[in-house]
Amino acid sequence: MRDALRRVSLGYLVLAATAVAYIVVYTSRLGRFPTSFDYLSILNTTLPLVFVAIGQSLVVLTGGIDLSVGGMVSVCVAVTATTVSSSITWLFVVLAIGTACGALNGLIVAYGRIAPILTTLATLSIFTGLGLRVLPVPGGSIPQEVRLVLTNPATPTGLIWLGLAVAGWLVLRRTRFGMRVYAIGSDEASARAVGVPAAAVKLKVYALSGLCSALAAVFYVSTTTSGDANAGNPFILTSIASVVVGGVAFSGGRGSALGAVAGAVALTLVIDILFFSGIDPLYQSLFQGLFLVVAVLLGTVAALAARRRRQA
Amino acid sequence: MSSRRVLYALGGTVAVLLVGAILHPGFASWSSLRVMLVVASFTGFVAAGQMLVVLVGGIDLSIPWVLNGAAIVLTTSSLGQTSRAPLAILLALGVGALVGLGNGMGVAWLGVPAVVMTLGMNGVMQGLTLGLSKGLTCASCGSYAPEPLRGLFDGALPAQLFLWAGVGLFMTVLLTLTTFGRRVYAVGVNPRAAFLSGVGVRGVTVALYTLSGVFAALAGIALVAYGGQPSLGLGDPYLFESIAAVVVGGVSILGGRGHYLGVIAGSLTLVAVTTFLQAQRVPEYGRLMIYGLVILAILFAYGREKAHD
Amino acid sequence: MTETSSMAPAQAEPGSETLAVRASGVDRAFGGVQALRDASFAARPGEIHALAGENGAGKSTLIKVLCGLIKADKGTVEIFGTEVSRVVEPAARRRMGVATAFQELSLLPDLTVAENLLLQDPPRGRLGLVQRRRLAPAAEEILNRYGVDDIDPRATAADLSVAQRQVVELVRVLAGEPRVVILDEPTAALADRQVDWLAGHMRRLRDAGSCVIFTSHRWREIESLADRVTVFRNGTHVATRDTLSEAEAVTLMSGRSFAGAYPQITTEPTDDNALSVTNLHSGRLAGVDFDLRRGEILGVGGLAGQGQRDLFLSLFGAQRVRRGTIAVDGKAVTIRSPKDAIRAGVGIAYVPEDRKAEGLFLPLSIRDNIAAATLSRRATAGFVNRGKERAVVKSIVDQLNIGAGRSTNRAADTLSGGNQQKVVMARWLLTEARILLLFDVTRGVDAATKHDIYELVGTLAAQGRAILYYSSETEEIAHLCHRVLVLREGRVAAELAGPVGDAERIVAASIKEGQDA
Amino acid sequence: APAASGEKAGKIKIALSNSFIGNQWRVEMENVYKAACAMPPYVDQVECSVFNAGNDVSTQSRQISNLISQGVDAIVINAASTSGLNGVVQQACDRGIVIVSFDNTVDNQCGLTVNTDQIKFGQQLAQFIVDELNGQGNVVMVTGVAGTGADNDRNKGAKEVFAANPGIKVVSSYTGMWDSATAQRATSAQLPNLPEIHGVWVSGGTDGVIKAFVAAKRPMPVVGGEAENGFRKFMAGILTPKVNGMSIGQPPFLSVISLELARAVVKGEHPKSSITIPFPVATSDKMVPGETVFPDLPDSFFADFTDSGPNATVILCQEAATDGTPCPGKTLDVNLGTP
Ligand SMILES: Nc1ncnc2c1ncn2[C@@H]1O[C@H](COP(=O)(O)OP(=O)(O)OP(=O)(O)O)[C@@H](O)[C@H]1O
Ligand SMILES: Nc1ncnc2c1ncn2[C@@H]1O[C@H](COP(=O)(O)OP(=O)(O)OP(=O)(O)O)[C@@H](O)[C@H]1O
Ligand SMILES: [Mg+2]
Ligand SMILES: [Mg+2]
Repeated sequence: MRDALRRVSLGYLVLAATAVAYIVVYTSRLGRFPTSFDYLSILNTTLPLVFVAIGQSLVVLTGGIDLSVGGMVSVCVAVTATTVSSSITWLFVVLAIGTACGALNGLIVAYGRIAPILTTLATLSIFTGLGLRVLPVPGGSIPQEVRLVLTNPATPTGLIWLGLAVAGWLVLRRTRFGMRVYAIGSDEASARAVGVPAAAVKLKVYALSGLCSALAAVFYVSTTTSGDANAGNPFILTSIASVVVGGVAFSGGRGSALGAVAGAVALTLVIDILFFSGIDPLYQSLFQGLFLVVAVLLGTVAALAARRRRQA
Repeated sequence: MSSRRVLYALGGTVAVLLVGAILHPGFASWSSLRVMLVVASFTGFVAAGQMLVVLVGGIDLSIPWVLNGAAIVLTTSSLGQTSRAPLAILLALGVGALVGLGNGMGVAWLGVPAVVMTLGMNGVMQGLTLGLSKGLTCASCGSYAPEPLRGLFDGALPAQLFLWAGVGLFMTVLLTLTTFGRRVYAVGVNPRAAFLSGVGVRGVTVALYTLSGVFAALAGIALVAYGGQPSLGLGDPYLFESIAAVVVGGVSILGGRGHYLGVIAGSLTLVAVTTFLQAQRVPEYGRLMIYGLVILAILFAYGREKAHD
Repeated sequence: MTETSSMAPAQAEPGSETLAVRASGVDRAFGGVQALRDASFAARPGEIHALAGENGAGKSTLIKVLCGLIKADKGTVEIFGTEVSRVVEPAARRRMGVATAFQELSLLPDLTVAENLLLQDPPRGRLGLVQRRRLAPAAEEILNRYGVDDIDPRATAADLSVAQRQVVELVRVLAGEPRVVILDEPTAALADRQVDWLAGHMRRLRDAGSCVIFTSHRWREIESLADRVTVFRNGTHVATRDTLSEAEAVTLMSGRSFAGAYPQITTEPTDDNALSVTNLHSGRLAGVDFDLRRGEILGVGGLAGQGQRDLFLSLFGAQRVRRGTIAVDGKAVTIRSPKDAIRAGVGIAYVPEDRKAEGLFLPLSIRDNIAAATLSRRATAGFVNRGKERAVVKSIVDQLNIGAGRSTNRAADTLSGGNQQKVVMARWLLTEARILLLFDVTRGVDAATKHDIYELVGTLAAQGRAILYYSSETEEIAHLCHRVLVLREGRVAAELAGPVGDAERIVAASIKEGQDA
Repeated sequence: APAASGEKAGKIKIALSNSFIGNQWRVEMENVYKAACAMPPYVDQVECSVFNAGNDVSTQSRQISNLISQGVDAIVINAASTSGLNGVVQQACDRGIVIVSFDNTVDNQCGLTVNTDQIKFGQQLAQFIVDELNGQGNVVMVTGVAGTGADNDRNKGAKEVFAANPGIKVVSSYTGMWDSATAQRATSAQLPNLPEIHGVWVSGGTDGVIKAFVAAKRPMPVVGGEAENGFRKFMAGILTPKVNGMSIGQPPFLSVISLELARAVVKGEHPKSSITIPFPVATSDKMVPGETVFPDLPDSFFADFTDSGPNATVILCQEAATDGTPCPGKTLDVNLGTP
């Protein structure tokens, strides 16, 4: 338990730091503390990224990477926006589609033995094309009831879903499957040798990432109220950034999806911090880039210090 | 083993061209090939740098804005004058080198994962480029690339192709004939063993990222010479494209294996596929899907990892 | 059943009690390499069965086939009479009571000891969820049950020493109280005390009716432990015997015969100090002093994990030195990296124990591997002089008899383990280093190659090179070295004049405070 | 929440939320907005601010939410996705904030829009080509970024016109991604496989397409394209060969009109209604340096940052577009037309 805390501490630290900075910048700018409106809108806009980041972190924990999240989100956004208003049961079809897309990645990675980054680079293109086929022009809609249940702009229903996502992870972490995810990321060959069915686990992990992308898509359409076949693109790099800021090791085996959730929220707060600090828009990406590098740098320094302490 | 992959990559290119020629007469004519080679050369430059970092298990995501920044540096510092061209070229390449150096230091000395370091650096370069050129509206931003550079693309056998051949020669000599090349593969295959054999792993890594920056800048110079003037977003298409070209060229994404000859073939294959699909008037969604499927097919043909059992 | 018994292999006993494990007619190739050809093997319940053979004889491959990690190209595998040839899934074998400790340790580095031990069967509560809080206590209980009390179940596996990792791996296997236990070179990384511990458990399992199969390159262990021995050569079963003398075994394994196990040290060290170390602090080392003379083979002994590895790595610049001075030929030197150490003026070479992880570039050619540490010596303006390189590599390959005269263009991973180790040695000999740090270079090397290495070490010393020698086999240090330093808790606890001859003396000095120092 | 739009005593607060700034059009659009803000009447009446969102919908949502918190009176939006901001825009409307979106507009009906008619863009250029070719010839279509409303509308308008003229044959259609460099590469690659081309219809990246024709030494077709300065330089004969073409641009000053609309609505001087403005159109026979073409500015510059003529919607100076600085000694007069 103490171990687990130490491992994800980077994400929490960064989140805490950005939260403090956010409140400071906000209050100094507006002369009052953030209101429930602010918290609620942060929550609702971050939810899609939170889900993608959870899926991405699962994949990264096995030592892989999923670039196709962009495509999967796009497909699912397209299908959600075009179908769900006709019947809410389509929501489940969307989740099934996302899972199937992810499972396809998993099949290719686990049984086709093609490196994850390459597999998902190729399927990104395929899924993006698919999304464009389903929804050539932005549009579509989502029923108001769905919206009020998922991302109600007036009440924090989003908190429930965030809580469920966190709880889902905690449960997953406490299954044998969860332990196996870490085992594979730590050393796949050894994991196989001690009886971990690596291919099957990886298949499930990628499928889960697809499911997470589908959930993200549903929440995305719910916050924006309609769809766009290019909606998924920004999630590729932001989900990777969340995972990294959240302290999940790229080599796999270390970190936690909760860290990635913290990372996702922190990245959203950075947007707000930049907003309230009145930086010249032309220079904005410079600060975002610096934030990424510095956050991770602090993480490596902290890890080094921890190792020093352990060795001493 | 890895030279066999080069053959596969070349075979892939030939196959795509053949299919294209059969379904679309004239597709593989010299005039068509000539253009595809020129277009592929831009990818080829970028992919040269990407390949170098991939050889040591890294990746360079800062390519888009290094490329764009270098292109703008070239025109704004040369002001379109031939006499200032050499200096401007050096300056543009220098910018690329500097950013690459920064990437390399971050990865090798500070231990920041390559994905993060280069992604962050891309943002930094975007901010600096936009800010310093005031969104490409600065006084000298209307300058053209100096005339001699723009002549690179003229003629039946454009000078640009010789430039690409030069890059090919440089890469091949560097990687196969020099001690540096040997060290690159050693680091790519087993960094720990390389370190214990007295290879300056960090130095090699920094050098490779620096070279990657230089190649991205070179691509920026070539692109601005091709179009005459820079635009914003010039480098965007080259991020995923460079990675795709590297792997279609048979370079192992895990590092330590691959040759630039394969990457040349890979760049050409990608351009040929895109050109063919556009010529067939396949709609955008179909193009994206087929492009992805072709890459998958190529990966299945020769990009698979070893079986575990 | 009748079919398989009709093609009963040579070793199947006439009295047909049930066999625990049985493989017959097994073929297995890796790429072009035939690791097993028509291999047969059988072991009974209630016996300790040793599997002997040179490096590359196919022992590990057979074990991987038996435990379902890889599939046989041909042939059948039976566990307690049930044919399982088609099932490639270690978990399924495990359910049949087969547990395996692999030669390449299979601990998961990022997981804790507890997670490693309980990965397949963690304590679960309601809803079948893993009770993470109970992991460490449960693991501790298991470790204690097997008499292990110096390993923290909460520690991350990567932070353990090699010996500790081996112990955890073994406990993981033993803990299931399996009916078939397969141990692939379980003792290679263990100190003698731990070997005894393991032997006890192996005997206990046998007495309880389990079938215990193990491999080892140490004849002493096979002799003292095994009820029966099976010898493999070139992927094929050669013989299975109840008793076997060492000489006979070596002949069976290699098709050759050897004089004594250890060559006599015939030369004496000179009086010149090649290396002087004063008050060295690095990693676990807390102030080490010693001199190493030209022509001397200086052994480093002690229990595993007393700072031996730190000593070698820090002398080679691969690990940070906190304090202390290193002098070569009487001149103080600063060594910040292996590059500094290799530099001609200093001339230190380090041959690592773990050739796959720290020595070889497996996919690269033998030539590239051998040339790697001396590239710039044969280069003009950064360009490799290929002709010269080929000549130099050829001469060293011939000298060490690597790879039976085949092309040096072949990838290093096509070589057998012994040959791979020679490739690493060759790389370092090319540096013409005057100080050689040999760290457990015979680990997991077969008898024949070991013998070659002993002779080589002797020759190098005779040439006037200074050699620092560590081995996990104390026996080796006892016979091979002019002098032995015994490390304990990061300090030199004793210095024994050699050849010590008797490993017991080194062991005694490792344990006891301040003896004949 | 405090009703921020309550007191109208001081300056009114109007913010520009732009989806991204990665291309020249966006830069000019922001520049003319900033310039307008520094000119009367805005400099006295309006407190302006500008935000960019890296082409990411969720970033833009965050910014708009923050603007709501800040209590602005109006938000002028160029959206990262026409559909992606519906939710947050609704929340702004609910709080009485005036929303005006332009260019890539917001679908949500509670906001106002200022835009051009993209279908008409396609039609008008296509009709020009058809007329110049007398209804006979081979035409190439270079489209924009797939999946966006504008691309779709422009293509639709063009296809209608070409389909109505049986003598016109669309021999090829590929994307130029609204980017000159991409359009140039794609066109270069396609040309060897194409028969003689008489007309080119370009949704964006026009100068790149022309450069590809020049490099391939192909006869120059009639070109209908966007308002890139490079294209206009060819049309004016500043770059050779002189191109016969029509240039219609999505005008960057849409942001200024939106600013005016927002101001006027907040002040109650204009009814809450959307505006469609006509395109500034330029043809090869009427090119005026310093007005419709700018020899010293980059090819990628959009030459239609200002309207011209007696009925001009708004007249701006070059510094406004390049530097975002106010035009000397002028009160900005924006003609919103009659609602
Ligand atoms: N990892 C490997 N990959 C491919 N081929 C291998 C590998 N390891 C060994 N081989 C090949 O298998 C052959 C048989 O292996 P083996 O270990 O018996 O080697 P060997 O040539 O007999 O050497 P030695 O006599 O020194 O043991 C080797 O000669 C080598 O060519
Ligand atoms: N994964 C693999 N790929 C290629 N060749 C392999 C592989 N595993 C084993 N080999 C080769 O198969 C042969 C038999 O190897 P194996 O590991 O079974 O030998 P061993 O008897 O266990 O040797 P050692 O005593 O060194 O452990 C060797 O030549 C070895 O190099
Ligand atoms: Mg052999
Ligand atoms: Mg073995």
